[in-house]
Amino acid sequence: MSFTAPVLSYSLLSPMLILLGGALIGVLVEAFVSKALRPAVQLTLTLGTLLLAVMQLWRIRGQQSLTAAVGTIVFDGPAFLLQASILIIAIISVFLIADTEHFAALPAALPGSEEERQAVQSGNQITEVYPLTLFAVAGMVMFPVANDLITLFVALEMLSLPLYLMAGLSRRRRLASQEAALKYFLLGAFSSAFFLFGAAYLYGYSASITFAGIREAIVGGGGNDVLLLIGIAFLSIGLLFKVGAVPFHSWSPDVYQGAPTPVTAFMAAATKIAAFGAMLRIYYTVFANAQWSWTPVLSGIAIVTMLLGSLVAIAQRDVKRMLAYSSIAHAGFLLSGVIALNKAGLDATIFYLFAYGVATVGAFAVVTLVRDSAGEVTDLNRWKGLGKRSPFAATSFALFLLAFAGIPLTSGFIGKFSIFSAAYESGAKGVVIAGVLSSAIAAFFYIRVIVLMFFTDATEDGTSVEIPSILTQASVVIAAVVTVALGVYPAPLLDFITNLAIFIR
Amino acid sequence: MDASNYLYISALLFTIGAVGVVVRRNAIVVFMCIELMLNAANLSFVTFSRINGDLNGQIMAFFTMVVAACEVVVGLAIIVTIYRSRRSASVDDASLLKR
Amino acid sequence: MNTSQSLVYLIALPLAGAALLLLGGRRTDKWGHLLATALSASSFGVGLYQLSQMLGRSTEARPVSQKLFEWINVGTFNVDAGLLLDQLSICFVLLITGVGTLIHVYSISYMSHDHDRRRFFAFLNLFIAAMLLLVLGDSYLSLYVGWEGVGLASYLLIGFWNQKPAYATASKKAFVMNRVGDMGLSFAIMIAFATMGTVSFAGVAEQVENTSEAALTGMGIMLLIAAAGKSAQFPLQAWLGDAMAGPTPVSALIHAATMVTAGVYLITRSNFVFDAAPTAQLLVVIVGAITLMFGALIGTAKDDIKKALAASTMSQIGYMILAAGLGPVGYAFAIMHLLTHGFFKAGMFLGAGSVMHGMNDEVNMRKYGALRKFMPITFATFGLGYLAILGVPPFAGFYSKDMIIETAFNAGGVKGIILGSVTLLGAGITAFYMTRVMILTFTGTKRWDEDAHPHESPWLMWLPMAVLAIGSVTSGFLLSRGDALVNWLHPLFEHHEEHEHHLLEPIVVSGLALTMVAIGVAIAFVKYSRQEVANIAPENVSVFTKIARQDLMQDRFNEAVFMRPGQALTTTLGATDEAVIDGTVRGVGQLAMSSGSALRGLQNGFVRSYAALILVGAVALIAAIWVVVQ
Amino acid sequence: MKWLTLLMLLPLAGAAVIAVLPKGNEKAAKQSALVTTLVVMTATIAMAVGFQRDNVDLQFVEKYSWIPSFGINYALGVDAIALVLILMSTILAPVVVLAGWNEAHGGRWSVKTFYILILVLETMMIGVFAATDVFLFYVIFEAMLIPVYFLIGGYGSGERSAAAVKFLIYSLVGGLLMLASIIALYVMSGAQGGHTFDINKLSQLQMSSMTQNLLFLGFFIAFAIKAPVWPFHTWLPDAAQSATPGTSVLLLGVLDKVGTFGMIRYCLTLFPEASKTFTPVILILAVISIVYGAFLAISAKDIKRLIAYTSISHFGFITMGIFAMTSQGQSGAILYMFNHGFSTAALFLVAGWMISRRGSSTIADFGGLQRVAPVLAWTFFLAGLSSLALPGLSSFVSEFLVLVGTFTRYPVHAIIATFGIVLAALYILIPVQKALHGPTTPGNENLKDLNLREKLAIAPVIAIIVVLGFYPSPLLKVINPAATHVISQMGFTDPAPTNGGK
Amino acid sequence: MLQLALEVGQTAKPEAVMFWILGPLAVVASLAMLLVKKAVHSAILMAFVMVILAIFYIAQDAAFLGIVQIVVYTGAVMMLFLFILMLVGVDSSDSLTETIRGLRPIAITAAVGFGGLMVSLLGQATIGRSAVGLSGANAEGNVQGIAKLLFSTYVWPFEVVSALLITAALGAMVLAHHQRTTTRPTQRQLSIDRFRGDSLGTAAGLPGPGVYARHNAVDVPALLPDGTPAAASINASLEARGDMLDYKKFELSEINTKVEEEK
Repeated sequence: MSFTAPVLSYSLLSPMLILLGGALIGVLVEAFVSKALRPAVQLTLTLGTLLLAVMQLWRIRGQQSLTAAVGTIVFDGPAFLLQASILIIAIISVFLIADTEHFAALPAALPGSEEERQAVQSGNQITEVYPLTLFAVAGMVMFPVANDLITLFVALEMLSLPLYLMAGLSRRRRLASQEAALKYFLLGAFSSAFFLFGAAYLYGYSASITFAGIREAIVGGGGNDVLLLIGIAFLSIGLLFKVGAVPFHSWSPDVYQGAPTPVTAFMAAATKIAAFGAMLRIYYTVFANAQWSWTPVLSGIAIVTMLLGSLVAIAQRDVKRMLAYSSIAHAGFLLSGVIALNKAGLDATIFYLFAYGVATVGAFAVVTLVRDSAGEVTDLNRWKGLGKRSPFAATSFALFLLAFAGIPLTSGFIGKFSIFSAAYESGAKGVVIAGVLSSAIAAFFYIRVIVLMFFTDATEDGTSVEIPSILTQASVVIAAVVTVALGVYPAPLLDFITNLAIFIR
Repeated sequence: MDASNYLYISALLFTIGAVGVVVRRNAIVVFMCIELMLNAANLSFVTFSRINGDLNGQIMAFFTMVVAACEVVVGLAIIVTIYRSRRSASVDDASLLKR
Repeated sequence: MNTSQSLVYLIALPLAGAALLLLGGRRTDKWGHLLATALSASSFGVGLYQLSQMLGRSTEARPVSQKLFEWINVGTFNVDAGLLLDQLSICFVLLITGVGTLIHVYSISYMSHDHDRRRFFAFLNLFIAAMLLLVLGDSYLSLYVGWEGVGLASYLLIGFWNQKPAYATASKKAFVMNRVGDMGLSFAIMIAFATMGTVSFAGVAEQVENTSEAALTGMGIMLLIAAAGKSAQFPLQAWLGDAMAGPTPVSALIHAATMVTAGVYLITRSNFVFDAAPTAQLLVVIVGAITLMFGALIGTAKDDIKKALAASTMSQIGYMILAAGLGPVGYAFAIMHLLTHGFFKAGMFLGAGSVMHGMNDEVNMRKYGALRKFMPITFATFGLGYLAILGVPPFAGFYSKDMIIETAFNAGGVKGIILGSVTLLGAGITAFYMTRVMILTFTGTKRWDEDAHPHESPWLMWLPMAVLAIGSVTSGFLLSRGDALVNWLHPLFEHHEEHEHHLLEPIVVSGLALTMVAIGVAIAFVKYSRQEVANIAPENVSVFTKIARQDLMQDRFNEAVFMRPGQALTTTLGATDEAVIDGTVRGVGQLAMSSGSALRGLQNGFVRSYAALILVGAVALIAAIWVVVQ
Repeated sequence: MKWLTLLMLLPLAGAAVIAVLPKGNEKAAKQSALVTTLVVMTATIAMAVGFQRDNVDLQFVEKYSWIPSFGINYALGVDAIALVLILMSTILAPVVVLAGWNEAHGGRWSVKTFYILILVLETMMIGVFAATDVFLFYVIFEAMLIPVYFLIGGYGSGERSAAAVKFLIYSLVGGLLMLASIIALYVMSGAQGGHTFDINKLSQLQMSSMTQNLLFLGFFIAFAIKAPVWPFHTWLPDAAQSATPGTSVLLLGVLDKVGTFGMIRYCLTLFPEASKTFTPVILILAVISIVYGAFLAISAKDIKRLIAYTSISHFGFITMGIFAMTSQGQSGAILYMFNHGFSTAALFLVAGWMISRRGSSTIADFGGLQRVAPVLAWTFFLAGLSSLALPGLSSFVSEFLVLVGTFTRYPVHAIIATFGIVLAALYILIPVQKALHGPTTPGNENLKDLNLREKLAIAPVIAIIVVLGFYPSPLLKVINPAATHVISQMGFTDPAPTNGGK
Repeated sequence: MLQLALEVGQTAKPEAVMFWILGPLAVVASLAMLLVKKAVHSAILMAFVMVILAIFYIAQDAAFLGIVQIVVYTGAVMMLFLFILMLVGVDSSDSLTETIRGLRPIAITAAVGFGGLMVSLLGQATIGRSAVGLSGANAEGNVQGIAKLLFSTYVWPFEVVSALLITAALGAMVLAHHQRTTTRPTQRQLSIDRFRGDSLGTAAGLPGPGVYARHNAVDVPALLPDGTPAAASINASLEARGDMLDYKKFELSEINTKVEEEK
């Protein structure tokens, strides 16, 4: 029996290895570093790991068009862009996570118990969120570079499991938080089963588990289309679930609301990039030649997603839920970039993902600032008059909302324009029209929030804005600056994306 | 015998699992139904592996099992946590977050 | 054509006065009225100078023009700000500035107690300027500027005492009804431009022969509407009675002598259009005839001295319009009547003002009586005007009115007979109501209010009255001597070959007219001099009188046909805008909101429902595949 | 010299100066704003002097690559139409600042913020008319909603936030429709020789008539909402009622002009065929706007709403002139845009002073103002006369040109529209009578007359109204070549005199 | 049925026999899993299905997977399930009546639709090639074949899975581990607390349950000398769970608890 040692191309794997290594060190820190030191050590470690990963990623950007780890990983331009986006967003998100005020002092303690009270008093912190975050980030950066179904599935679970856990760690409203974790977990596992079932049929269709093999089978066209169609359909369910497309969206409002806000921010921004990254790769390379089969369905889903997300968002009273529905609507917009299936669509989707991700983290960061004595205030009615009490928070939140609404001079507008024009170019006019229509609806509720903040007088209920740490403030500022910069002068980034974003098949 | 018969079994088990998720209230049973779905998918993998004469399907099934094991750990931890707070393992009781 | 650089001063002088007085504010209170009068007089002087120049030139060379600047110049639509002074406009210039100056003088005294006398004089100057622009403009568009300008001045002056709501309403009514007429003028200009490519008088005159009769008829009708609006002719006559709300000098100047005759000017000026559009011309005659009778009938029932005079004005302008509608033969007589009427009617209005001045601004003639002794000068000047309007020879009205009646009979056929009869009847009714005014005011018993102390007006007031009285006596004779005016205006009007077949000899017409006048006077004498006049208008009168008192239902008609439906429409549109248009928009918003709320119900909080939704989605996908595969 | 960029930067610089001023120093903020706007005005006039009026090409052209991957340029340039409107905007800006010296005080935020918003808005007003890249135009078109939104919602009165939202939603919906059309144009340009937003290149695109019609509608509805044309008008009365007078002047005087400007610059240029197809419908809408706006103005109880409704009527005239496709109509419409800016400004500013003195904007609350505050009253009256297009005042020239230009091609529309002038007399004279005439009603006895600052602010506006009424030809000479150019680009020539069919 | 029997008879190879016996059994068992009330029964049925699947794997030349299925899945994972079931309450049973309106019809329709459509589609899915069989791939043995792939081609995901396992462990720790937030009291401290406490009654330790009572079960409170029940004698956690019997019914009512003070 012969066995040749596999060639892994470590340099291409290095960002992921760094992340995993950082996470493992984090676990060890949990075990060996004294409690008092842990928060600082973990934060430093996590940020260091992420920065290191970014630097390493930057160094290897030229080595694109390569596969690594015996073909299970592919590293090309889009891969670099998506991984970089995820890492940058992760860094901003970690700024928020660093404010441990959001996390339960002792998740094992019963909500409201004496034990919990003591844990809070003693200033206990669950620093485990840092390694969990790093694990999730590792899964996310692996998701869009996976080159076969096995790696894809492992990455999917890798990014999901830590998020399931982290969703349940909120300090306030713990029952709701745990419920969010349960829902996210059950539905996530449910959708994973669909994903897996689809993968099985794709394997059955093509006799191959690698993307290249499946693609060849589709191009060759020898196989049985029924198997292919079932495979595409079920695999898509798994992916659409992750991006929160209708009708696979129902987890996201509940989970966004229940999860600790930093986790929501991280999850909303980074997961979306990862999942759309994977979708782009799969639909643009693997399924590209079966376009006839999935574009109509995906268009329908995109239209329904945009409209439902926008419509239901109007009726929301909770800012986090509203942002969740807005993120559903944005999933619809992003899907139109997937449907476009052209170079412009790819560029636009990547740009949109980054711009939207940054704005999302910024928006949730502002949410973490608005508090009363019992923690965050997410009831929109209590956001009244925020503009007066905290021009900083209100103005930046308004900016992010305007970006979501796609108002010119914000990144959202450039994103929306580029993605719709790409979709239009590919002939998906219906999607574009629905997109425009739902943008109009969406504008309505974004503006409503701005009205609440700026034009409504505050009710005296103790809601105030605290800037708990320089890090949170920094994340808001960074997000705002990026949002404006990408709206005013997006050319460098767009050019950068255009030059890099070419899938190798 | 025709290997595709296994596919029918697999599809049926998957369906039953999916329905189980919808109709059962006990979180643990719901979770078991999901496991049933994963197992059904695995059966498909193994069957296709045989049809295709290719071991990759079995590898995938193997990975599924491992990943499912991790999922079980995390899932059961979450369920236990919820049970401890609510004294109930019914998924219907966890419906604070809505609308 | 000759050019003259001084035409602009005709307008510029009074305009400068208006601007100076309005912008100068209270600082000019002390001397503003003098300045305004002086400027008006100097404008008259310029007019006289122009006349003398004109007289010195040959007939063909008499018109002069002045191009001021390029005004509106777009594509083929080229209108310069240009002035034109010809034989027709010089008549008006002199009338306007002459009578205008007299009225300025009169007002110095009449308005001396008014807080806002300066403003009054500013408006008077503004009016003079606008009116001069109206008659001097060399195109319909320039005329239009003056046309609306006098409308504005009239509005300002009628509403001069606008702190009284009724007066403010009267001024608004006048402006709005004038605007209806103005709209006609707009249409006429548009038709001219669309069909002939020009809006200047010269251009249109040149193009008339190349233009279809239909277009010219349309334009003619529109001009007639414009004239009707400005000259208070049927059916746009209703504003004139209310316009008496203004100070009496205003009524004399604007609503008797000058502005209301602008319609006659317009029709005369557009003679080339009407000559080529017989239908329009016929309509002019009809409108003139109707208004003639209309005004006369109203005049018989009015107790307000100014309103009676206003009705008379309406009727007299009816004569002019009728004459203008009779074609080339009538234009000159229309203008002649216009000029004579300018004198005697202005004089009578000033007389009325003088009476009111002495009677604490009382206007109800039933509260006058026997004023002859107390106001001899007023009585004399008014009486001369009275004789003139009656058409008693040799007073001015005799010459002009007689000519019109004669020309009406000569129009030929049934038309001639009808028109002749109407004009004759009108003369009779005129005699009746003017005699009524004379009797009620100056003779009979005193029916004064207790605090009335009638007295003669100061010289500044009676002097203009006297001058105008002289005019009423002599102007007719002077203008008709040797057909002076007819010959003067002759080059402007295209005369067809004389084919005068006199239906009645001139002397017969005069006889008939005088007979009618005598009958009218007699009836009035019997009715008002032989029996006591109640100082409150009796209620037990015939239906006819009641209707006449209400201006022949003109206001009720306008109210029922235009105002009420208009108000209803306005209210409905307001409600519609709110309910339907805005409602639709709000409805769309509501729909989005409520569908959002409804869809929100999907999110019921149960994880099993969510799973079911995913499952349903999956089933839908498979079903789609199944359909595709089949 | 990069005139246009300079013009856009000047207000921004002013805004920056105000931003760094110490917090309490409101007077300095006001003065800085006034100085800035005056400087901009001067600069604009200086630029206008160098304009070659017989040259129909764009002038003062600037072009820099902005987003090369989409073919987007920062491209500026003005033709006569844009120049005139920029001139109008920059003249109005100091007037508004001076006239509304105290109007920022009732606001939700500081006086400083108010002037920063005004100056930012001024930059955008210049930019929106100067942009020659469709994308740049759209960006500014949408972005300028934001300062206006905050100006209405933050400094207005009454239901200000509702009105601001209504304004914003309407505009955004229109803007999004336009965005869809712009995307389609962009994509088509990509298919026909490379992505571009250059308006000249876009106007040469080949497209089916169906496509052209749809894209035209996208643009037109956006502009019709902005203008506003019936039935897209209901936001305007609310916005005008709630906004401060100064904001209303900028809103009705300048922002709404973007709508009619856009119709000329974009609808006609980009979609000549579709413009012809839709002309009958648009003309009907325009005529309805004229009459409908007038009727609503007659029934209006609130003075600001009244002015808003009169504007709807006036925008009907402008729209009608644009689509009449005659040189008179086109020139008239462009001149109308300019004139309407000033006549509305006069009305709004004076109405604003009346309201701020009386503390009410209901017409019925006034009465006999002419006795109490004659200068105020007469200024209002004059502004009203300008609004009803009295000959001798500027609006007359433009209104008459529009009517005459329309009549030569569409006599019926012109005739119905002409009825608007009677209605105009009513809607101006009714409030004049109620507010200025009659006895002085209780509550109005002590109203103060205009002070020096207010007189200084209104004087140039009145002067422009009067001077341009008698002597519009300098402006017309600038406008005419551009208007004729637009018409000839569309393949139209003025109808020759018909001689009535003879 | 007859048709089926014929087919079974004709193709009476061992695998077919096995399939036609176990296949229906698996379906029935999994259906039963949905229908039984008690969770623990469901778990047993689940394990049963898993074992059948393991047999299927082995029958399909996937011996390694079959064994792993039994060892890891049935053995470890299902045991974990059962363990948690024990923790949650082995007796707990679901009511099978549906409480969410309209869900059941939807579920049944979806199930029938899903299953029906899948079966219908599979019926049309001619694989396009006959089953290759794994004899080639398993030439070196199934375990060897898998190992070769696992440690060469799939070594990267294999490594990553290890990180996944750590994540799972870490997660379970976070949710379940009670960290001590206060320092553990020393013997000395405890002793001091006993004697310096509110009452001296605790100094000698708490009474055990059942003392002097009619029962000596752990949930029956002790009776104090005066006959009143001593609440402190019951374990606090029983009390918290509500498993303590009502001590009032152990009160000896006829006893006069009043202590006569001696003068």
